[in-house]
Amino acid sequence: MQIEEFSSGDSWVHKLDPRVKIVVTLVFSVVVALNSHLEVVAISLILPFVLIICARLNFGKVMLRLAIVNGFILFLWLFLPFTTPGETIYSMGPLTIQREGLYQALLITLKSNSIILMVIALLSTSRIFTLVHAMSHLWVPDKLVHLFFFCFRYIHVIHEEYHRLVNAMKMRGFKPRTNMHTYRAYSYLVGMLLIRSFNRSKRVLHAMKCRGFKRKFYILHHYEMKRFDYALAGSSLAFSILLMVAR
Amino acid sequence: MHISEGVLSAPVLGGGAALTFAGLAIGLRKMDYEKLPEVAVLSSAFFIASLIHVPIGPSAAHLILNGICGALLGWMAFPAIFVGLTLQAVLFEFGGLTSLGVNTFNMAFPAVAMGYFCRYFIRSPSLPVRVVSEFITGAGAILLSGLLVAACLVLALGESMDSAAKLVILAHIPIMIIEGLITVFVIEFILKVQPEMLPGTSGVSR
Amino acid sequence: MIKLRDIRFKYASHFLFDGLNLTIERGDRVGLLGANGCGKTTLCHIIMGLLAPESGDVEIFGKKRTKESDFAEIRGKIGFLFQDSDDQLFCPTVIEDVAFGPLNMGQSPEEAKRTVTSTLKSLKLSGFEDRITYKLSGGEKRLVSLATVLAMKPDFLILDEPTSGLDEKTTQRLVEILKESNLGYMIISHDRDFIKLTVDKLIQMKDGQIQTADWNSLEM
Amino acid sequence: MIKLRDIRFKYASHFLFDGLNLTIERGDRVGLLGANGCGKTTLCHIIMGLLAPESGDVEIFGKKRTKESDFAEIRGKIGFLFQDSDDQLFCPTVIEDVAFGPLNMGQSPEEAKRTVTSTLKSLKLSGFEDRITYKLSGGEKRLVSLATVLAMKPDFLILDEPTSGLDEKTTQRLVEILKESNLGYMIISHDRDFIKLTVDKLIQMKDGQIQTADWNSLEM
Ligand SMILES: Nc1ncnc2c1ncn2[C@@H]1O[C@H](COP(=O)(O)OP(=O)(O)OP(=O)(O)O)[C@@H](O)[C@H]1O
Ligand SMILES: Nc1ncnc2c1ncn2[C@@H]1O[C@H](COP(=O)(O)OP(=O)(O)OP(=O)(O)O)[C@@H](O)[C@H]1O
Ligand SMILES: [Mg+2]
Ligand SMILES: [Mg+2]
Repeated sequence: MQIEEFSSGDSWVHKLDPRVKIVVTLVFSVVVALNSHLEVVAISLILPFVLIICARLNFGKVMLRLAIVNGFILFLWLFLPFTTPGETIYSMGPLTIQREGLYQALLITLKSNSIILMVIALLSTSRIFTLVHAMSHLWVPDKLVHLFFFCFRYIHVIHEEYHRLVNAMKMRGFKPRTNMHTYRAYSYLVGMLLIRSFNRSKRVLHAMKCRGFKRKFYILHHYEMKRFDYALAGSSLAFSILLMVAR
Repeated sequence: MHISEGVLSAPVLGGGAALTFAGLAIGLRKMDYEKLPEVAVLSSAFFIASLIHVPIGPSAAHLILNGICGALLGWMAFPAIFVGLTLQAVLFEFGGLTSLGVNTFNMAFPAVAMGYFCRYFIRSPSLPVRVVSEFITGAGAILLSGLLVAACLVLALGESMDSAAKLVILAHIPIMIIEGLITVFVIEFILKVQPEMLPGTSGVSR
Repeated sequence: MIKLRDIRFKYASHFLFDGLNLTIERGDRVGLLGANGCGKTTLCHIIMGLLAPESGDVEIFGKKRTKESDFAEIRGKIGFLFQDSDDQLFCPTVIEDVAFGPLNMGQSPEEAKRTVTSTLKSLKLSGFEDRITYKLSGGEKRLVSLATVLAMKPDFLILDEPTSGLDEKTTQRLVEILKESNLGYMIISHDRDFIKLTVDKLIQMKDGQIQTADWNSLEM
Repeated sequence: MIKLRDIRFKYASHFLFDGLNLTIERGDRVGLLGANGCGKTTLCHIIMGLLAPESGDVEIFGKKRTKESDFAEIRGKIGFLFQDSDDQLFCPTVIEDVAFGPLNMGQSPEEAKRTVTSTLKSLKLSGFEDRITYKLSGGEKRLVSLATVLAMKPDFLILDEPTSGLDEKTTQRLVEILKESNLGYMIISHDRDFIKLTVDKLIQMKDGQIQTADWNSLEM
């Protein structure tokens, strides 16, 4: 499974304290999401762009991610410019393009891409396990933190099981079509995955008990803020506040 | 199904976050430490299942399966779906961080509602009753999710989204049918192979 | 019948195979040995078209295979038994699982049922039709997996560690089934006693190459 | 040290064990053989208190164990290696996984880290601390699983098919580790060569009973 593809790198962006990354990304996302000025949102793009360049991420791969994600936005472009009431700036037969709608569609597009780029720049450059460790230091409930750990760990096991089952189906001449046989086959695949996962979870619990589990989890990882982390946290938060007050 | 970043307005985002927060609180309270591995490994399984694309005519749709998720996990579907969506947001940038609350609620609330509906009928010894209610579980969860997504769009972007909202719901119809069928087969599969996995059947309440 | 020429394959950075060659004839009964992680399972997946090599030719039944559709043609003809039976059985009952292949090959439900009955009978598994696959014992699972493969009437079998986790009785039964069949096969196994009993020819994978081997020259 | 008396156990309808007895002393090195599905894994789970028998006594370290808390006491003392390493390694990194047991036993994080370092060193796994568990190879997973068990400083080990799927080199390493340790253990395995190299005493499970066995009397 091609995941965590941006997390291997050794730029200073990769090495930032994950707690800083999470807080900065959250604050930035909220500030941008709630802003309604096109110019301000456009300026907000600077920060993720700078970070992505500093992280030396593969530009083509970043663009590919953006392209996939923008599908939903494209859907809105099919509606907003034509149906939002407002000043008509162009008409072609029954279709009229409204200024307000166009503005709104553009605004949403910029907002969305700005936040997504920020997520790629800061969060995707860390491993999930690192981020979750950081979450445990950010007042996220213990149970939720461990849900993340276990879930991500077993995604890999189950993905392999899934892959092997799909291969077994292919091996027996299965070709997906639009018919009942196909849906039934996929359902069996899903059912099998669920049952095996359920039983695996029982065995995992047994293994935990055998190692003295007493309803308490310990976290071995601790982070130390370096000067650089403070610097980035400070400057990005300042940037976000500037965006918030800018008119 | 996912609403992207930057689309929704502050009240919708805030409302979604608050509702999801409440759902998570209930779900986490019901999930004691003994249950944690089960919820976690099942949410990994749902994560993987959502990567499966099934053909619908010339196109294809990926599975969502929130009806089955609700039937298996009840309120614990909230944390399970939240974890799955967060991982998708960070790993693939599907959905997003600010819309995480709304997206979780849109999928998890129908899961819980239809899950309880399903648990009620699943004890029936009559195959037709079970099949019909399982179909309704799968299809209904998708319908509810589609309605919620459409409502969010209208609430955030105004009346002008009416036609888009209708299209969202229309687009969900084939997916509803597929999910309904798959839910029937999957739950019948589980009933045959390992019925104790379904809470409604063994009388274990969660 | 199976000819691999100059196969290069890598998972991530370094090449697992860098110029691998292999030839197997129709009736051959070959044992493939090699250390953990040397690439035996990977090799099988390349033969079956589940993994694509970087370069090199895969020729099966005298035709070069490259596209998914080329491989789809041969998957019924070369039966592949996976390392883990749990990966092979995904239907609720034995009858559905064994019928899955024949149905995909275009048999009608009635024909498929007849195929299931006769296949199970040949493996002395009659009466297993309505058993739940997931609840079979390890040995039974292995035999039913074999039935799912044989139901497709293959010309050749590839068996990936068929005896791992099996007790001696089931292993013995597998030996008999293989010897009595008139099929050629390639067996991967760490179980030397089993290999000794079932194959005529030994090959070994080392450093991404296939070498012929015999029991004396074989190193640990 | 481990004494089972008159154990009756059933999963669904029929009794898997109906009056099973077993005695193992502290320093014993025992091999347990038996056909697939005869109940060897189930027996281990009963000893560890993960499954409760219908009736009969489980006595461990001279004390009768019935409640969950009785078993919690002994779980650090008897190390259990599961059949599937993926069940045993559930933490993100090797260091966290190996430290999980010691932390639960009340060691401070610093002590636990020291325990991890020395345990990994004794298995020649130094440097594995920060490796991601799911990315380890099969053999490495097995050895790290063993480390998670040994880190709890057990008095006795129970190993459920420790060599299944391992190549000869890793198997050999396991043999050495076991022989060099000064622990008693019980090994379940279908791999007779491995059993021969590692145990002093052989027992066999048949029809829900434990019998002593020796290589000659052993039936196939
Ligand atoms: N999907 C994968 N991605 C990356 N590396 C892989 C993948 N699958 C296998 N490998 C690696 O490739 C090598 C060959 O694996 P393979 O499973 O073919 O070995 P094998 O000879 O079958 O071993 P075994 O005897 O343990 O079954 C191993 O080092 C393995 O870790
Ligand atoms: N959770 C369960 N529910 C019902 N039956 C079970 C369950 N677990 C095991 N069994 C059955 O109990 C029997 C004993 O299983 P067990 O796993 O203990 O056998 P085993 O001796 O370890 O076999 P193997 O050598 O294949 O590992 C088998 O017939 C199995 O099908
Ligand atoms: Mg292999
Ligand atoms: Mg066992």
